[in-house]
Amino acid sequence: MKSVLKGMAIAGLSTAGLAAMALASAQAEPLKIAMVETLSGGQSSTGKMFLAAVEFALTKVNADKAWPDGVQLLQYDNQGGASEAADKVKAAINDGAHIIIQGASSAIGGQITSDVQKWNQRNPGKEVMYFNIGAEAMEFTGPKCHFYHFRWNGNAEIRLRAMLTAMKNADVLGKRIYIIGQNYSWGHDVQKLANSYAKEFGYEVVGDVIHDVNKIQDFAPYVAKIKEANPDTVITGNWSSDLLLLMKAAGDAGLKVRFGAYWLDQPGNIANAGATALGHYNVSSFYPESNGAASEKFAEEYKTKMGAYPVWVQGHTIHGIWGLGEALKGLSGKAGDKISVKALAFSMEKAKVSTSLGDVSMRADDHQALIPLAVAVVSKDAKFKTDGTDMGFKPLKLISGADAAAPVSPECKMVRPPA
Amino acid sequence: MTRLRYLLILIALGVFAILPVFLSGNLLNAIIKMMISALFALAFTLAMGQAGMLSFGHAAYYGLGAFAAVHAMRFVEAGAFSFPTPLIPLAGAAVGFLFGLLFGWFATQRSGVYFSMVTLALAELLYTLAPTWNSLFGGESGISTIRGASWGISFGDDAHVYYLTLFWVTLATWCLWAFTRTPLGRLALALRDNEHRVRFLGFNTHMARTLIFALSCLFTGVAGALLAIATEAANYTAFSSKASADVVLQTFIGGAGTFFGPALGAASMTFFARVTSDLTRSWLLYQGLLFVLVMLFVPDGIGGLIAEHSKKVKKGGYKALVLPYLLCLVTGLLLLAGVVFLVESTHILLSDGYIAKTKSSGGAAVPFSFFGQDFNPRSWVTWSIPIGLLLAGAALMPAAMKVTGRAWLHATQSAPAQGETA
Amino acid sequence: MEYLVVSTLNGVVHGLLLFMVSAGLTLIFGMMGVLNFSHAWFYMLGAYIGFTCTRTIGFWPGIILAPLLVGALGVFVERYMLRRVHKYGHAHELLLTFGLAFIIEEVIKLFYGDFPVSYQMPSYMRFAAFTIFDTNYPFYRLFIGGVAGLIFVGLYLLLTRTRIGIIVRAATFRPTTVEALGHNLPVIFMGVFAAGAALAGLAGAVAGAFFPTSPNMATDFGTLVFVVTVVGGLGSVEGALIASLMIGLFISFSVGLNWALADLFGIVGLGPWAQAFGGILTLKLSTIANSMPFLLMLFILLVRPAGLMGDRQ
Amino acid sequence: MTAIAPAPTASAGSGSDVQIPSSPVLELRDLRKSFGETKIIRGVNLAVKRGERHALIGPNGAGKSTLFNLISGHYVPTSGEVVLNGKQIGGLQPHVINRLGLSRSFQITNLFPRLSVAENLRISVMGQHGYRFSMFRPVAGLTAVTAEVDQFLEKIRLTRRRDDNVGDLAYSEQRALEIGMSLATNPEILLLDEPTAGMSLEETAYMVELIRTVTEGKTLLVVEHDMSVVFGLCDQISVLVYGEVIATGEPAAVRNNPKVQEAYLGEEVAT
Repeated sequence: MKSVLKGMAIAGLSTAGLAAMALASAQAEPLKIAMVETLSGGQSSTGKMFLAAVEFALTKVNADKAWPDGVQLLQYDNQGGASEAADKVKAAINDGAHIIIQGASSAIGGQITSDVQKWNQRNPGKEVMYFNIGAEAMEFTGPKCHFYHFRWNGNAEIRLRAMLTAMKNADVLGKRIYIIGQNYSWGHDVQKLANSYAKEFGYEVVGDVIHDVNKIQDFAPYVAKIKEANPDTVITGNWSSDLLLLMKAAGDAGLKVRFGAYWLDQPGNIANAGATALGHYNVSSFYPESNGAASEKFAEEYKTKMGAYPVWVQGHTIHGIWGLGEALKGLSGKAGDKISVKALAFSMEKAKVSTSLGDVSMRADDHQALIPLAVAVVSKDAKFKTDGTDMGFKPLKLISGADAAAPVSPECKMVRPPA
Repeated sequence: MTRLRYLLILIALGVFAILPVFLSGNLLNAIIKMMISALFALAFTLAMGQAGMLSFGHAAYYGLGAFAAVHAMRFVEAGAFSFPTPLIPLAGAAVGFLFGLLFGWFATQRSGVYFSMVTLALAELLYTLAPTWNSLFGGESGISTIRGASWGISFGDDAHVYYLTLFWVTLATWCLWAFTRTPLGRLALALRDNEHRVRFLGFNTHMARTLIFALSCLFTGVAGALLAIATEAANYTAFSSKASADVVLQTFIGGAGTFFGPALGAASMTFFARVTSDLTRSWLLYQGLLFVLVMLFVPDGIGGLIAEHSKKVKKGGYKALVLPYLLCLVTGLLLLAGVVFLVESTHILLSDGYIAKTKSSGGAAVPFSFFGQDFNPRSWVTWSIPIGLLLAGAALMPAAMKVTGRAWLHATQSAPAQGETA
Repeated sequence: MEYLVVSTLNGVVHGLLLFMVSAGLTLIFGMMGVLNFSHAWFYMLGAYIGFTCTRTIGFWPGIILAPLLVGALGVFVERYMLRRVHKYGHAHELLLTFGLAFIIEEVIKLFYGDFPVSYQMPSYMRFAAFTIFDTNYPFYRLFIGGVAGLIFVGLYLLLTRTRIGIIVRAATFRPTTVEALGHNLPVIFMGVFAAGAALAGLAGAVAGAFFPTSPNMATDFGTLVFVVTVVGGLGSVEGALIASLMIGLFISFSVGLNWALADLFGIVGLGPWAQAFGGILTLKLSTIANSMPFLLMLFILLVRPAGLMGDRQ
Repeated sequence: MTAIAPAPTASAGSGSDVQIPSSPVLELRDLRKSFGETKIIRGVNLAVKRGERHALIGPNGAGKSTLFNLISGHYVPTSGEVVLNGKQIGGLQPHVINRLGLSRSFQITNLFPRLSVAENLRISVMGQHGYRFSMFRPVAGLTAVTAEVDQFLEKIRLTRRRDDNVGDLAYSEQRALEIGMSLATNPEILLLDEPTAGMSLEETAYMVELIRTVTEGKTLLVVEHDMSVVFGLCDQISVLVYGEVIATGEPAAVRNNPKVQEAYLGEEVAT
């Protein structure tokens, strides 16, 4: 009979729920974070990874009493669509959210960042913040940057620099580079950057291809093309099935080439690729082995709580939320204080958190976080096995946030409100 | 009867006009979206329900309308020319109509499944091209703009958007309704029934179908423009096959055979998606179940059901129906409760977090919490709840159907049933 | 030369995989007029059944069980669902299967999670069949092609050489006559639907071990199989084969071609203008290789509406 | 080519029609049609004069329906000419042919099943009044159209069933509506394809009588199996056998034609 109640709850949710919340907030005002993420449909896997990391990280923020009245997480499903996301952002703001968190898609991120900007223009004094944990397109800290957007993840540029640096240091980069990417801004960013770094890192781009996003079942034709160009290393920003299929097709064709990838540590990839994955390189914000005992301890801590090691996008997401915790502490609020998102944003610009991989800090100029990045190679020697296989990510190099940083984009013309 | 209908429409409009005073911002937004999707469904029905053209690619015109509006708004924003915000939907209408003519001219050369496939292919091509054509569609993050103030209204407030949307949806709905009364509107019905014969009565059917399709696209464009105004952005995802499929499904849930049915279907499905998507991660499963059940048991949709009742139930006949319908409701709720319990508890039990908990507790049974209640997954008591609910529902079902069938006969007995005249 | 040979081989095998999935659909489509939207989801279900079997009872039992179980689901769907809505027309059938697709996908996600599962072929099948111009050609690709070939030959013989096949084909064109001749039409329909579903299940179990088995694998195929069916001609197994191979080769070759519309303009001296215009004009063929099937379908529908091998308007 | 202009409301006795009364309205000149290798129509010559009531008879498979489809624009002739009022119309689109003054009914009832009787007729009448793609005025306001619809309803004796769904009509009523709709486009020549097929004796008699009255003064070309209908309705008969016209003439002459008797051997020619 419970579900009857649930059905009724659905009907009365928006009104009754709101009233209840309003009542509660009269006494104490918790900081409300609204996660407007893709939680259903085709791309929901990513959204749920982000959600788990945010939930985990917030327990620490709350345990630390970073904000005396606590931090509360609200969840909204944007259904993978930009207009639905716009809708849920409005809903979140109406429900009293101070911060919108999202990461799984740059398309949705684009919608959210401009929605937040417009809301703030129209509602001075009631600002909200876009806390970006995964939209990596360059434009967020470039032409689209604004004071209330903070990116706590990497981007095409800093990830690529980290990867190339590590691979060159280990002398596994080679001289001939092939670039393959997806036909949208992210793929274009990677393509452009990899081409522009040729001189700096001493390689020659021997081929360059862009393809449809997540529509291709058979990558063998692309592999045939790569093979023709005879590269040492293939740089790819591909993710999801585009990466997996590409790698499998290459392995099956016996293509002797190293991959330098961004998203190889997405769950399921290693297991599915099998032995084909061995010897490929990947850049990520976290591997359990990257910083010896410190990172291992953190990984185990996460696993006991969440059931799996933190992988893929989860490292920087957790660090970012902790960064938020630091920013909140910087406000040194007392119980019952009202939250000023503007003050929080100023505090956020100075936020710095030490993590098991080193320091993570926010850069005030373009609101791009400086995060340590780890490059690893898929190997059977790895201590932490992944996906239930006998393989894992054996660290190659850990690059500190400062070293990984790329210069501020001249296109970012941020207008700061008076403090 | 007609006077009553006008009265009802007036009352409804009055209610809509004062709604913003009473509603929370969330509900207001929800209603804006519901109105837009209702208009989309009505426009789609012009091609589908009336002229029999099942378009699988109507999102193309929806998206184009949205982009047209966004570009118009950007021009205004940049000061290129001035155009009042409330008239922006005209841009969507124009672009929708033009592309409707162009694409429709190709698509209407074929009928049936082939027509559907041509529309699908055209929309898919647009969907693939859009994210790579930055100047026009703004890449995958789309184009964003801001509503300018005009006529002394800032259009910054949701209520302003609400009234703007209400005005256009009402106007467009009236146009669509009036269209059904015009010669071309009547011809549309004839085309749906028997295109072949229309040709032999001296009508250029290709031309007629193109025109009707383009008109449907015109109003679809208005809906798209309204969406763009509400979200102040347009994104290529508006072209996706999901958007095309949604409108088909909503139309059929609402009942493609009636005028207002599709609007009801679209509005209720939009609301359903909005609410359930934040309640459960498996909402698409429930939505799928809903589609299947509606197709199986209410093939004429919500609108068809209402029409059936208003047409056939005799005066005072509703009294006989109340109890049987209550019984059906209880049966349905029992089954629903059982299914929800099973799905949601499975979801919890198979989640990483729960598995981690069992591991850390050394393999002992860990109770899971659900609707504020703790359940032991290894106890038969837990599982007897959903099974009991499902069994009870299943047991009630034949009885409910029988009783309802009898009551329906009783309620409609003296009313002349259709198809009885020999 | 190397590129030519390898691309042809790749295109053919990809085409054969497409054929495996669409063969069942074209049968169902052509005969019952049912646009079975959930067909690609049957394919996915086959892959997950194959995966489950590999984990428990082995790869080969999975190859056998997958078509059987998916076929059984097909029987259920036809008998208790499609048959009920048949009288309301094809749109209702389509939407019903649409809902079904949602249900299958969500149930799979519920039990197997959102990420790809590790469905692997047995290790003894993981070797290079031959090496051509230093490129290893995986045996499993040949295996997929072989199974597709067997399906085609089997279907072709079944439809043209056996009594059942003749009845089924007759029922495609003159259902009422076939019924009048004393054949049980509903049972024939059910059989065809089940067989179509079983073929999709088999395709899933075979291909899933090579291409990743993930909750998204159906969406990727969803509309493509319709394209194959329409291009080939509704109900024509030969047509489906030709269309699949065409699309496979088409994609395989267009990947390697960096042509753009701007090049065409270049011929008449408008090259620089076209480059500057950008957008659709500078889009490379290799970039939109996977939209090619839709262009092909548009073209076919406009010049030869019944499809390549279709004989009905 | 499809201007939205009022079509000339040509009535049978007006204008230039009267001046050349004996010229053929419809003439087929060496008309041929093959489907692949199969020759269905093999050089048909036929003239239907103004005011004539012409029957086309012939055994099954003679090609009568194909001939109708060629004339009305459903099929494109392989060779030869179809001439309507001196204009070659072979291969034109059906709607163009219709507007040039040729209308046809169908053997299988071919109506708009989900519309009412009056609305079925209105579709035909609307076009005649030039309201083809008109979308800025409601049909209820088109009084001339409504009046004409009512007139036709009266003629085909379906006034009583004006607002009933066509799907609910009796078979003979549907057939009457079928003919009414073809007639309502106001053609100069009306092609009737087996107007009494599938009817009982009683219904047939009713139908023959109805057709006779409603087509008063019209030129008719009728395909019919039932000889009683042919003799009751028509003054000229052409016999089509294996895609060729083997005889044309008045009923009595045709009945006695030895070629016809041979073709119909074993079949009952007259009653």
